Amino acid sequence: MKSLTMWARLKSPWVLHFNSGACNGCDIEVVALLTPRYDVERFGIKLEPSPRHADVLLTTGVVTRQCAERLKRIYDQMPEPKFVVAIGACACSGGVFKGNYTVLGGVDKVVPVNAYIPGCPPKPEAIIDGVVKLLSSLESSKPEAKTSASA
Amino acid sequence: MARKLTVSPMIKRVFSHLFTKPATCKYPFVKAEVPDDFRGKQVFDISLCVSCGLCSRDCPAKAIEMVEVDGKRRPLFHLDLCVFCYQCAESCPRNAIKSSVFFELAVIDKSTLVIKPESSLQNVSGAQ
Amino acid sequence: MPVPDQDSLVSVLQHKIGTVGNILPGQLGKATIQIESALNRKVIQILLENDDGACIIALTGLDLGEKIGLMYHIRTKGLVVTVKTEVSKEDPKIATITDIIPGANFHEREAADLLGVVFEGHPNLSRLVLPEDWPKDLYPLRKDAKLEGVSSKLADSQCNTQPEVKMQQSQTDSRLVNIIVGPQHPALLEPEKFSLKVDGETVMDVEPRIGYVHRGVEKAAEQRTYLQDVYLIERICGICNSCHALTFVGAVEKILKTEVPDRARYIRTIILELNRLHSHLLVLGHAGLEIGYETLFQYMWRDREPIMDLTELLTGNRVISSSMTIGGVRRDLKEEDVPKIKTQLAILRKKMDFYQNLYRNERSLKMRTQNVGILSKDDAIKLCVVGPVARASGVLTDVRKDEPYAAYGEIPFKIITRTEGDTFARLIVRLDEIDESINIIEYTLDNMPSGPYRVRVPRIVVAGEAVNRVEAPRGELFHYVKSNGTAYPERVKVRTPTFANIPAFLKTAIGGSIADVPANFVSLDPCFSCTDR
Amino acid sequence: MIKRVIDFWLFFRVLVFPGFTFILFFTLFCDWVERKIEARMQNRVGPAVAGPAGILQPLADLIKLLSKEEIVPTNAKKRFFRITPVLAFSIMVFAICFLPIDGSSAISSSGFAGDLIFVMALVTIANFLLFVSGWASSNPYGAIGASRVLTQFLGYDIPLFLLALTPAFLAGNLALSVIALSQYKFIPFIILTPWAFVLFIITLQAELEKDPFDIPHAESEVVGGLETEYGGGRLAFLHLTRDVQIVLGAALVVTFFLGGPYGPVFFGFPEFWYSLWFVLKVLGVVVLTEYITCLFARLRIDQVLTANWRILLPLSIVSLALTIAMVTWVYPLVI
Repeated sequence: MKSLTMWARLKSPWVLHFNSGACNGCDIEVVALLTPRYDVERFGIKLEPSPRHADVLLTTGVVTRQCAERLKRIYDQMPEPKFVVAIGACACSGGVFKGNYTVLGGVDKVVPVNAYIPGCPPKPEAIIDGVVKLLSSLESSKPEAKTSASA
Repeated sequence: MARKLTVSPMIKRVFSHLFTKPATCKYPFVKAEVPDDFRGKQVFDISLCVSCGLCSRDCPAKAIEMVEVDGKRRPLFHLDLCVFCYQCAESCPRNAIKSSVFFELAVIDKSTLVIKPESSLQNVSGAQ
Repeated sequence: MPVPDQDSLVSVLQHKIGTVGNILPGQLGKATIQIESALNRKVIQILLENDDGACIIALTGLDLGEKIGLMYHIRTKGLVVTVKTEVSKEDPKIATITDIIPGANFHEREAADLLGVVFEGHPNLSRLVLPEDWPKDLYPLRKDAKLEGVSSKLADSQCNTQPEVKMQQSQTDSRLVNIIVGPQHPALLEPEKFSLKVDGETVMDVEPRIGYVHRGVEKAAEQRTYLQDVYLIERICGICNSCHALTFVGAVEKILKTEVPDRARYIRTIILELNRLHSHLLVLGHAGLEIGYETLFQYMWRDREPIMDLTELLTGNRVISSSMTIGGVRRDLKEEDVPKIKTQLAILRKKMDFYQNLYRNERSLKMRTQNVGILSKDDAIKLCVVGPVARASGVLTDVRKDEPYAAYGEIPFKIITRTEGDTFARLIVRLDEIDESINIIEYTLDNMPSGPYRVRVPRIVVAGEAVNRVEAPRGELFHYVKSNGTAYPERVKVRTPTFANIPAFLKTAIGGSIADVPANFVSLDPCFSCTDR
Repeated sequence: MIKRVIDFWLFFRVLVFPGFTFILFFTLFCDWVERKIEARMQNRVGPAVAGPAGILQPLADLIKLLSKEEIVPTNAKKRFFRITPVLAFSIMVFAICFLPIDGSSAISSSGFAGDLIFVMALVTIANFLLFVSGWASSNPYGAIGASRVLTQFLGYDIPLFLLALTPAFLAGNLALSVIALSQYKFIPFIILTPWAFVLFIITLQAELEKDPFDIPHAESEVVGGLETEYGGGRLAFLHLTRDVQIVLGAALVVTFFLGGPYGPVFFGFPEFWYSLWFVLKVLGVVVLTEYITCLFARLRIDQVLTANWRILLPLSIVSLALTIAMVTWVYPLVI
């Protein structure tokens, strides 16, 4: 039974995208994933409108002071087996904007992050590679260890 | 109002797509073809470096830090900060930093994104 | 539009304003008028009488030690005229000009937000760009602002588990329902908040709250060298990044008076037009997504991928091209790439016939976009809107024709305008501009000069100031750069096209039905990372 | 004391073959076909990883949703919030059991005279329960989405009923099985009244909330519609309700206009061939509705309502009148 739910979780990771202060270079690459050339629906990935439906939170952009609290709230609203993927140099660590007065730095300052995808912006294939690596890391590690990710 | 009955071209196009091959590249199973001067992960050659520090001074994201490696100051690359603009490769007087097309840099834990100078020698070969 | 020669405009200004302030022709655009702060309304009134098409481009504020300088950059007959005044730092008060030019509303609110200038008579001087919990009297763009301790405090306002929507009765009128389109919204790529007061189906009032993507780029630009600033300024907006880079680089080149080689100017034109192609295809597809036309979104973005591949081929990255640098371009155009570009553009041109046919014949698409959010021509001029939004309402404004930069002076192309001014017109203007851009690129490729593509430039920039304008896909992009003889710029002011276009959305949304808001909103092609900087 | 032998054959029919299990897996299969066709029409590949050619993708979605954490918002109406999705799903499946799937309906002796109206009523109740689930989640977007479901559904219910009367009138009986059977003996009603078929497909498009009448699921206006607050198992049931409604709509079209499950029988016992014909016909209708979905943009809510009251309702009355006229005067002469 445990392997069946794991198979189901790996085969249909529903995705929610939140831009907490990006230059929308990474956002158009995330949306480009849905288009015919990359088509992530092959892996069962669907872009979901509400945090309640999503398993994986794709965050792009440096966390600005105004967005930090929204990001935390959206992360809290997602049901339990949830993961966060930080896309782009801004989400990983603040990138070029690190040190500005409204910038808190990378996404891991607000929510625990499971996978980092560097690049400015990372190619859509690099984002797919990141999600595949995240999913395969869940498969290898035991189910209960997965959400206590490194803060 | 007698409007000319305009037939939307979509009717024919959508139906014809049922029989055309989908425009999807099967990425993880097929290697993505990338132009040869794509700005991927940079490759640092420690033998050419004269530790002048120009790269870390010019880096817009301050992603290069000069660290002591057996007596000499070498650049340490923070790939999570780096925006892959290759300004370091341009301002390096000895061309010690070269470009590569390696773009699959996704990692699970963040510490692997810090490329130390001496380890960068091995990953020159293991980069792809 | 015939470009008046310098003397006629300056002579008119000399004649009308000569007594009041001194005029320095040729500085900061066509002419600079230095006046007392009390006379700003009068001078702008005179400028308006001289040319009723005049509108404000930007309001630059800078910290001059014990005084705060304010510069109104006005566009008359396609050219830039700067009105310079100064206000004391202790009580920075100046009269507002929003009643003369309604388009200046946002500009004044931003100057008040970042520099602490008080505009008397301004209808609503509330926070525009800075977060709500920002300390009251701390103005980031002032030189003496202490900013270190502030950024670490994480504001923890009330945190309830409801998704970001509150539906409560507005205080003023019980019938009005207040719907907030929250920062996290599946249809919008970026966070911004609009609270709409709705009476039944019609929208009574729209209150925008932007600033979620405010990363303080203008302050950061003062702490980096010019070389690093090119990469920072370029990342203000991912979609029109080469335009930002070229505007900044062009301004610095004006200060340094460097002569950019022809080949570099032609390569810059190609990269800009590729950027316009991919931006227009992006918004036309995104419009499909907003009005529920999933198939159109998928087809448009599929046909956009070859353009991204071309950008990647030329510059090394699909989106952030990083190809502009002070003094030219970073990479040369290789000979074997030219045929690849030509074949891809030929394919795209053939595909555009299908989309032209679709946009003009698809009944449900026309039902959703025609007569939605109509912006009349004089509203467009009064609100100082730019780019396709202005051209769709019949306003003839295009920086490529008014003040040619890069290689646009030598390339024959026509400006596309329409008169309806509704969502349908704005989308069709962009659709036709795609064909125009393909022609430009092909013309540029055909007579591409040979020679160097880059010129050495000193690291220390001589003291001076310059303004520069570029026609970004969304409209006229304006940069003001002031240098003080060191390797760090004194002040960099960026005014992006969406910043000027948002008032148009506020005006057209009020009175329309709430079901029209998404279509009207996407036809604006809003880019909030541009607006917030 | 009623002595009733437990009829295992009835259990098998209700629970396994034409009953619950078959309907559930057929719904998942139809959902897969729909996603694949929609992807192929948009020049994409569609689900391809879960099982061969992604056929287990809906099953994977279902199991994953069932295994997720259940969140009940604080100020939601707890009782309604928990039970309405499951109730809506079960009513919808109960409605399908009345349709003749393999020659006779799932509950074998259930075909009574007015079961056409009974099935329509069940669908109305199920949709009303969807409204209640949206209202119970006490989320502003949920309330807006729920009220849109109601306005659209009640608007399109009347033309649907009128158009459903056409085949009943042709067969002269309100029983579904009789309607299907009479078409088998005679000719499918689509040939007799093609206009009713076209109108029924358009009304069905509005029933199933597919483009161009896709208001309740409009992401740009109403974030998640009535599903915004639901997550995990309840969301799975809401999605299943929508998919079963698509299968039910297609099955209604098949029963009314395409001759129900009946078709040429080649060898072996007829039930197998009847259910095969039923599956093929339903898939045909599902593909047709999916094709229409990909063709149009979403209309505004006021355009949808005017389309319903000003165009569709009068047209359905005219089509009924035309049918009556044709049947009483023209057809007797021809046939």
